[in-house]
Amino acid sequence: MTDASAARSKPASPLRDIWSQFRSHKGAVFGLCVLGFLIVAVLIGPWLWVPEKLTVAQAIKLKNQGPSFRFPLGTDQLGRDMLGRMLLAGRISLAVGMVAMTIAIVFGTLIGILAGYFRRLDGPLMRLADMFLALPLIPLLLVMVMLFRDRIASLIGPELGAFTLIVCAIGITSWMATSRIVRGEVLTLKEREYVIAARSIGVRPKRIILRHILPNVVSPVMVAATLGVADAIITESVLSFLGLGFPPDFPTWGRLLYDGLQYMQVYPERVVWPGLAISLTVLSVNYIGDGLRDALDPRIRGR
Amino acid sequence: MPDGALPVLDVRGLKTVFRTRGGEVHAVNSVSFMLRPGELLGVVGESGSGKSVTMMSLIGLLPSPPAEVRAGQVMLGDRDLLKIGPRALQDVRGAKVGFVFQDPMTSLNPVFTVGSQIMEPLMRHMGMNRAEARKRATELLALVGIPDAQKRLKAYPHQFSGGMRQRVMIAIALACDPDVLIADEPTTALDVTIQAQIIELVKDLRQKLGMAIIWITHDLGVIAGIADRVMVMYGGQVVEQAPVAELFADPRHPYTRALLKTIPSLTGERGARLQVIEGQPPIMTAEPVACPFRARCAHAFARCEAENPQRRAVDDRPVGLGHDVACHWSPEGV
Amino acid sequence: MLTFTLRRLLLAIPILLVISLVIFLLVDLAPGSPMAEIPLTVPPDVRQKMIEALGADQPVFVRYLLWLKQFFWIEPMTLYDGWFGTSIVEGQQRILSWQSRSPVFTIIGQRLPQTLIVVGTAYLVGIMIALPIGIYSAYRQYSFFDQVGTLFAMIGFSVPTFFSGTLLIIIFAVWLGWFPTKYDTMLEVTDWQSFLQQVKQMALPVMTLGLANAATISRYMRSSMLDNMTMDYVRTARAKGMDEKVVVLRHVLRNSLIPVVTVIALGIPSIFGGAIITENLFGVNGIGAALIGAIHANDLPMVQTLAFIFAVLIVLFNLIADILYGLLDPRIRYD
Amino acid sequence: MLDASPLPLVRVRDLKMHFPIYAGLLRRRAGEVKAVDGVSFDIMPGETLGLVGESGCGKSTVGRALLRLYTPTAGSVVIDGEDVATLSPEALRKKRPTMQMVFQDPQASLNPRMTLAAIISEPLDEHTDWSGERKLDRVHELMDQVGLNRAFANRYPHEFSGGQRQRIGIARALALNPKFIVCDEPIAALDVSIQAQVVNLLEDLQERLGLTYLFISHDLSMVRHIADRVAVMYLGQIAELSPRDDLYARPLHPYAQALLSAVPEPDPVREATRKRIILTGDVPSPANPPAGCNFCTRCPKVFDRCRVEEPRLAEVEAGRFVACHLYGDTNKTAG
Amino acid sequence: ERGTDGEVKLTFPQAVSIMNPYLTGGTKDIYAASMVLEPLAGLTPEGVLIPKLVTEIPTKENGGISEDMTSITWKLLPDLKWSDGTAVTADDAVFTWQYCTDPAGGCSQATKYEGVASVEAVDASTIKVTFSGPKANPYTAFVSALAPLLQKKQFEACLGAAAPTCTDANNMPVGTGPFMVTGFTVNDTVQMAANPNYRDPAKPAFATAVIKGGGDAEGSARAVMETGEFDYAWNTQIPPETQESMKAAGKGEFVVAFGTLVERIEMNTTDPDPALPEGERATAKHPHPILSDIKVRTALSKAIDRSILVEVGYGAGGKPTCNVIPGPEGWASDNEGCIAQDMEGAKALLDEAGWKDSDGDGIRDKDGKKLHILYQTTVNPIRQDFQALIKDWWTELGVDVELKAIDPGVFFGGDPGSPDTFQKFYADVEMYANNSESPDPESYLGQYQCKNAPSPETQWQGENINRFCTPEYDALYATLATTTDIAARQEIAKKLNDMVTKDSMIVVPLVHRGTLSAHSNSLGGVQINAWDSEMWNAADWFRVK
Ligand SMILES: Nc1ncnc2c1ncn2[C@@H]1O[C@H](COP(=O)(O)OP(=O)(O)OP(=O)(O)O)[C@@H](O)[C@H]1O
Ligand SMILES: Nc1ncnc2c1ncn2[C@@H]1O[C@H](COP(=O)(O)OP(=O)(O)OP(=O)(O)O)[C@@H](O)[C@H]1O
Ligand SMILES: [Mg+2]
Ligand SMILES: [Mg+2]
Repeated sequence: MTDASAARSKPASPLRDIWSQFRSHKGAVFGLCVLGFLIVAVLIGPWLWVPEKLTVAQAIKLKNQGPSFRFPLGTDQLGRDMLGRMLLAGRISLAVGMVAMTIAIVFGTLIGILAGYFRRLDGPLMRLADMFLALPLIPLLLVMVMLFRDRIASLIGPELGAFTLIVCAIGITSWMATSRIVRGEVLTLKEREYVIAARSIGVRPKRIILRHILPNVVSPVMVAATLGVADAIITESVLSFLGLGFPPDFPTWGRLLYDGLQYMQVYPERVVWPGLAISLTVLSVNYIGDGLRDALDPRIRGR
Repeated sequence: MPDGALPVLDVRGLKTVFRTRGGEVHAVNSVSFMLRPGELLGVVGESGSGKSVTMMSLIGLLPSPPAEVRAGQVMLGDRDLLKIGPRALQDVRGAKVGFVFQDPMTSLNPVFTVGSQIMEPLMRHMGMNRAEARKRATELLALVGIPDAQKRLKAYPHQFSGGMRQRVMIAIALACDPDVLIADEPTTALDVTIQAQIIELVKDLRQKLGMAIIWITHDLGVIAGIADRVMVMYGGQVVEQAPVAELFADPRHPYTRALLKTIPSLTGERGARLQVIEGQPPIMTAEPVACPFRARCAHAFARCEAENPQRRAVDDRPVGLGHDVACHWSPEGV
Repeated sequence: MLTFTLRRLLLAIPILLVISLVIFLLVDLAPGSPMAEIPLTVPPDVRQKMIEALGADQPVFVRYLLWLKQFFWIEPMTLYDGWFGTSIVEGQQRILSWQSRSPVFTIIGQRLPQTLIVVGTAYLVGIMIALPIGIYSAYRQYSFFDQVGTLFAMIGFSVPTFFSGTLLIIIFAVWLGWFPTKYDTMLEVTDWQSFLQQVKQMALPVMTLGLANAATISRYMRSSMLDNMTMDYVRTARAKGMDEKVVVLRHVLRNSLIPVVTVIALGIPSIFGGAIITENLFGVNGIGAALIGAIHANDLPMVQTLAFIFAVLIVLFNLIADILYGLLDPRIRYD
Repeated sequence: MLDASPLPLVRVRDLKMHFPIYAGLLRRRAGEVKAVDGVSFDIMPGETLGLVGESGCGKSTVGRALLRLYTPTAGSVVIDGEDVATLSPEALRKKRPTMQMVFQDPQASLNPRMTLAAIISEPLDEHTDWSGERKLDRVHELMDQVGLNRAFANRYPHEFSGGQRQRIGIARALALNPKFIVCDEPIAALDVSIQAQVVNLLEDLQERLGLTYLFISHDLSMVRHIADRVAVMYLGQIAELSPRDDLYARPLHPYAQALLSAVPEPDPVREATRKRIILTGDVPSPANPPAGCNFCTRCPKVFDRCRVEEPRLAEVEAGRFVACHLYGDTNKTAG
Repeated sequence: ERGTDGEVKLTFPQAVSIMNPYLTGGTKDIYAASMVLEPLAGLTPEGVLIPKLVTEIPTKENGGISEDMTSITWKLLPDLKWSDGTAVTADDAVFTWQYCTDPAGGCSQATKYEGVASVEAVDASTIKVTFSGPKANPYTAFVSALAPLLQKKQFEACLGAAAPTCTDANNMPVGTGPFMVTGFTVNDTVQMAANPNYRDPAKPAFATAVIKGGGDAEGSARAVMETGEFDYAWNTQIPPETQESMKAAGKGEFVVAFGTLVERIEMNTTDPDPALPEGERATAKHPHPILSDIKVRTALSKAIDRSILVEVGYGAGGKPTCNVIPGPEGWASDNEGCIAQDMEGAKALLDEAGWKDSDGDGIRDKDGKKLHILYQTTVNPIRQDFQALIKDWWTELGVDVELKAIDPGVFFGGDPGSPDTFQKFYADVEMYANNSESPDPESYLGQYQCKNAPSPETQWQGENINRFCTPEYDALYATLATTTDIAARQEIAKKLNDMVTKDSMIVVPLVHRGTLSAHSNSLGGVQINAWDSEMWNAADWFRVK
């Protein structure tokens, strides 16, 4: 039973532990599969599924078709293949959702931690958050786009420029909730004895934050992240709708959804596909978040 | 203590396991003991020896999953608590069996007043209305020695010191005049002057109310002061059980013997070094087939590897009532 | 507690002033002009005249100072005059909407009731749906119910209201014909009949918003419950022999509600802010619809005023959330 | 004794740690919790000073202020020639390996998300540039030293019983071979067989490495075993500071007398006959200590002078310092 | 019989902000106001003047217009009353003119009174409008829903700078129309009741009327066509497919009014290259490197199949056109050359112009410069469909097309600080719709004069978006302004139309758009009108029993 002279055990890689717990979370695996499928689909899909090249006249004759072998998801009001458009749209939407969410989360967590950990920064940073919360979003985005679109576009091209701008715009207007939650957690964590213990060892604030505080704010951040993806994808569609988003010939799920609304009654599948894609993304991110949260918490992992 | 009185609590062959990622943890293995009316049973044993798990298993307080009570019988009067189902168990908890936990800081609900937390079981089990319950709660607070009880009912737990909170816990446990009071290290988190107050209180209450008490502790000093009988646990098993004086005078199990030697005394000779029990507590990942203490035991021999010793009586009193020990070795020779 | 509140209120004043300036500059910097909706047939010189008549050609700071004066002096005094029949600020220009030339506060006054009724009801309905779902999901974590609840919440997040609203219209108004699609703001509730009608016309917007609200709040509720479920005092409550119902619905819930209530309080400004898309979709003439209309029409005084009021509410409800926390959690006392 | 011996390793003079209470509109200081109010003592190299006293009397605060986990309000803490109380952050960090702490609450002082190995090697990560291999060796060595099975290296704190957790904390404190360790009730949650191991271990280490301890505990029998001198604290001040044997044989201060009589003896016969001094009431609030002697509210031997005049810690017998009016005015004072 | 048909309910996708057409440019406001306020004369769906508050339309023949075309005299109907019961007099007209021409008032209909030297009340019922010179089209002041009569009594205190502060008057003006305002909620609802003093005692048939605003075109259409909550929905621009499905519900019908609204592509004759310094970018200083060549412009036009655009975007609500002035009859040129798509011809033209795909990447180039076109328009689902289709065609031609869509508030906002306004035209081509507000297109055609080109000097104001500038056009336009004979005017207008379209391809008209509205089957008497308010004959509306 007891074997004091046990051969020295290598520290098990925490990643492997986390992974094995993650794997045992059915929802998380489901989420990972779905999200993985979506990502793979939009990444390599456009190469695998090359829609027929049709002239406008031909395409128009095929408009608003239901799903068929030729057009697995049907066609839109201009006779464009929906599958092809969904795949292209997914690339942008997924990228926007993930990147903008990441920006918001990173930003929010950073500010939350700084505010919670360093007393002096607390007041100013939280007032900043208040201010951002109170700012009217749409004029803010309009101003940002007006000021920076051309400049960024001339640097890195219109599409990438639009992407950068949108992602940043969404990111920096949605970090506040995260930062508040994180700050609250940090304030209590900071007084925990293990944090004091770390201080007594002389651990630098940076490492205290990274090792002791950050892992413990993961779970609220995960919730925020889940919401963030959905929010970002939808905000992107609103931006496109206001003409602030991508060039109009770049489909995104949000835009397809919005466009499809007009046809919802006649051709419901037009909204079903993008709606489904967005929901699936959000759902899978949520489940992954759940799984990750459990996997990162050794107390739960033990079960 | 009338030896022949029927036990209020009779536990037989209790087995509890935890299902964990690393396999099952057999935290409690075939634990049997009985508790007679008015008796104070002290339970000592190493940290992790299964004291808390045993007691919580009795009245279904372990979260399931991961815990699972595998086998056994817990007779409270003539009912088997493991069989009566969750509803009936609720009627037992708090009413027939009171529980006091170790950490008074976190064991009280921070958002309810002390009074309402004491009144809750009164209204639940005794069918009292608010006014009656409040009256009784005031009495209880006074009983556990909190002055100005009437006013203190309205206070919140954070406004009480640790000792006072533990008194509140005791008041809650005593509220419905339980037959059995289980105190799981009730004074460990407190310091000595307060511990002394609490111990005096419990002694006092026991005299007044006459219930049976199970008192879990690390502190053999505390046991010596209050217990009638002592049960020593090791590795999820009961290794020795005896009336308190006999145990201190004539410990039979090597673990008990070692334990008694490790304690520094306040008044006696001050040795240069404390006696220690070498080695490590066992990892209980499988059903034990050998003696759990064998690795640390000075007297271990071949049989200890092969067979998990059964409890046997040291004298002619039956196992569980007199002095018994679970060991293949005996001081008189095998 | 009182001094704490006062202190926070005092501190809020400079912050709000900064916010108002930032909002003003932002709104002003934003491209677009109040003339965008004027038909192209109107020639430039006429447009120029119209802009001058609006005062929109003044420098930003002049307009900002004027707005400050109007907001903090003329408008409150107008209210005062209205109540006491005095005429302190009679004849002084109030904040006028560029779009409709009506005083902004009159418009807000007209619209606030609709927003409060519809969005507020939706918020309540959302909370009422969310709490039980959140509680039960946490109590039976990973159960079928929990999974369905999660699914429901996720759909609530991921479906934009322009989509769910339209879907509800098609199902309930077009196919089933149960509810109207346009909110009649002129309806006065006088009897049972008109009350029913009011309920009917609120049904769709309330459902649309309620779904979205319920989704968020139920998540918070669930995670807060989960946090508290493993606390020691829960074990104590069980040891006292309390029913599972009492343990969960009294002990755990009361503790779990503390953060949730503050989250709910933080969401209240959005009730006043209205639900932009939903209000627009169903023709509820609330604040949200006013804001989006004003933004589209570049009605700066309206946008500025609404945005600022919104900022005030956010700051205020942050304070309220803090105070609530203190009231609900006996461990916290503001000195 | 204080001035006769070589230079002390730790020299505390008039240490005060007041936690401010803020109140009012502008968050003015409204008062203070006098957690530690003028404490002076020396600890010789290789010596163990026991610090005992009731809960909340400021023992932990003394310990933490010594290590500059709190910045003291007043006083000096000279450790190994440097005044820790005023050191710059970077110098302090460099200094940390010399002085370590073992914490009171084994559950709370371990990060639930770190494995045992990670926890123990954290000081090594911070202060050494050893290879992973070497650190692991050291971790295993430390685990052996404190009696933890090497197989546990990759477990998490929650997987251990209370006692095992505390050994992790001790191992962590030992990792950098400190000179001075503040043990803040390190054995409170350990079971006796382990207590003995740990105490022996601490003693061994002291012998081998010449460690110096401040040993905070309420287990007076263990303090008797391990400490050379013992300070009895009450309400932020030292009531009695005596060599061990003198104190246990004949406590002078009434509080020390009550404390010693409260300790249970592991002997049923003696326990049954022993007379205890049971104090009544609780410790007064350190934010509002009584006038005169701190102990006057609970003292069985209180007389009038105690209520008006604060007694000073004075040497009443050789090496024995007591703060009590019972022992009259003495010429020499500590510190 | 007046007031026997209960309530008529209208819904507008944009809500009514104000009921005073002189303080707003919004069509929604003007249409709503037209149910209350009336001009002296209106226009029929055919674009013919009809008397409203006057006994007859003044002409040279009946002596209402002076021989030299410098004055026009209107005679009010006898016994005409405002809805508050007071008499309508010539003073009201004089006041209305003063009101709109006050320089501090910011009157949005000031052009209606342009060239008016004075308005006099000859007697209580005779109004004489004198022009500063001969006026070829004297029917602007007090004509159509844009220039109705205001009551002097009500607006007397609202002249000039005070105009916007008269909230009550602006929201609830007293008028002569079939209805009067009883309740007004800004940007939401207008409640009206039949005017008890309306001149025809039998009208209106409805006792009350409500205009509910807000939502979108689709929602408005649905409320009439599918749920039947409303009787009339204005401006229900929705895709043809949805139109069909809504029609199938059988509750109402769509009606279209064809005015002169033309969806067009404007070609930039100046160089919008961002590399050019601000102040020179998109000005006449730098001619457009690609589009200056008429062959390219023609090729781009030829590549477009306008019937597909109509089918996709408008259905019954649009017709392919090659003219900027597509109506009314008589004013429209018969130019139809662009209707048939001619891809081969377009390719040939580009070849001819020297644009060849020399490197085989599918994009034509010339002198090392790619044929790249930035094509902007506003955010609008139909426009985005058009962009997609046209991009396809142009790509087939070998043109590299970059699309951009801009918020209409910014695009049409005219903010000189924004790079995205249609006047700045920082793109190669842009698409939007424009129309002439009156059947006589004189002022509309005036846009294309050289002097109207937006430039930094004019703060980028001006309607000549393309910076089109030829002396011939300006000269011909000058003759139009002095020609009074209708037939001659029509000839000139057609010529001017051709000059900017088929002759120069500066403007590439795509679709002649109608405004699509919907009314329920139970609402009778609706006659859709493109030249005046759609509610021009609300007095005649009735409930179909
Ligand atoms: N939730 C759990 N999951 C897995 N193992 C557990 C759990 N709870 C307890 N155990 C294991 O059960 C065994 C008995 O634990 P128990 O808490 O009863 O010990 P104890 O005797 O009360 O110790 P202490 O004196 O430290 O309180 C220990 O080995 C412990 O590791
Ligand atoms: N950070 C703090 N802020 C305010 N007051 C504090 C703080 N830390 C401790 N105190 C107060 O200082 C006093 C002394 O606390 P301390 O923790 O030192 O007591 P202790 O003797 O260690 O008690 P225990 O035996 O319970 O650990 C207490 O009254 C406590 O409330
Ligand atoms: Mg235990
Ligand atoms: Mg302490």
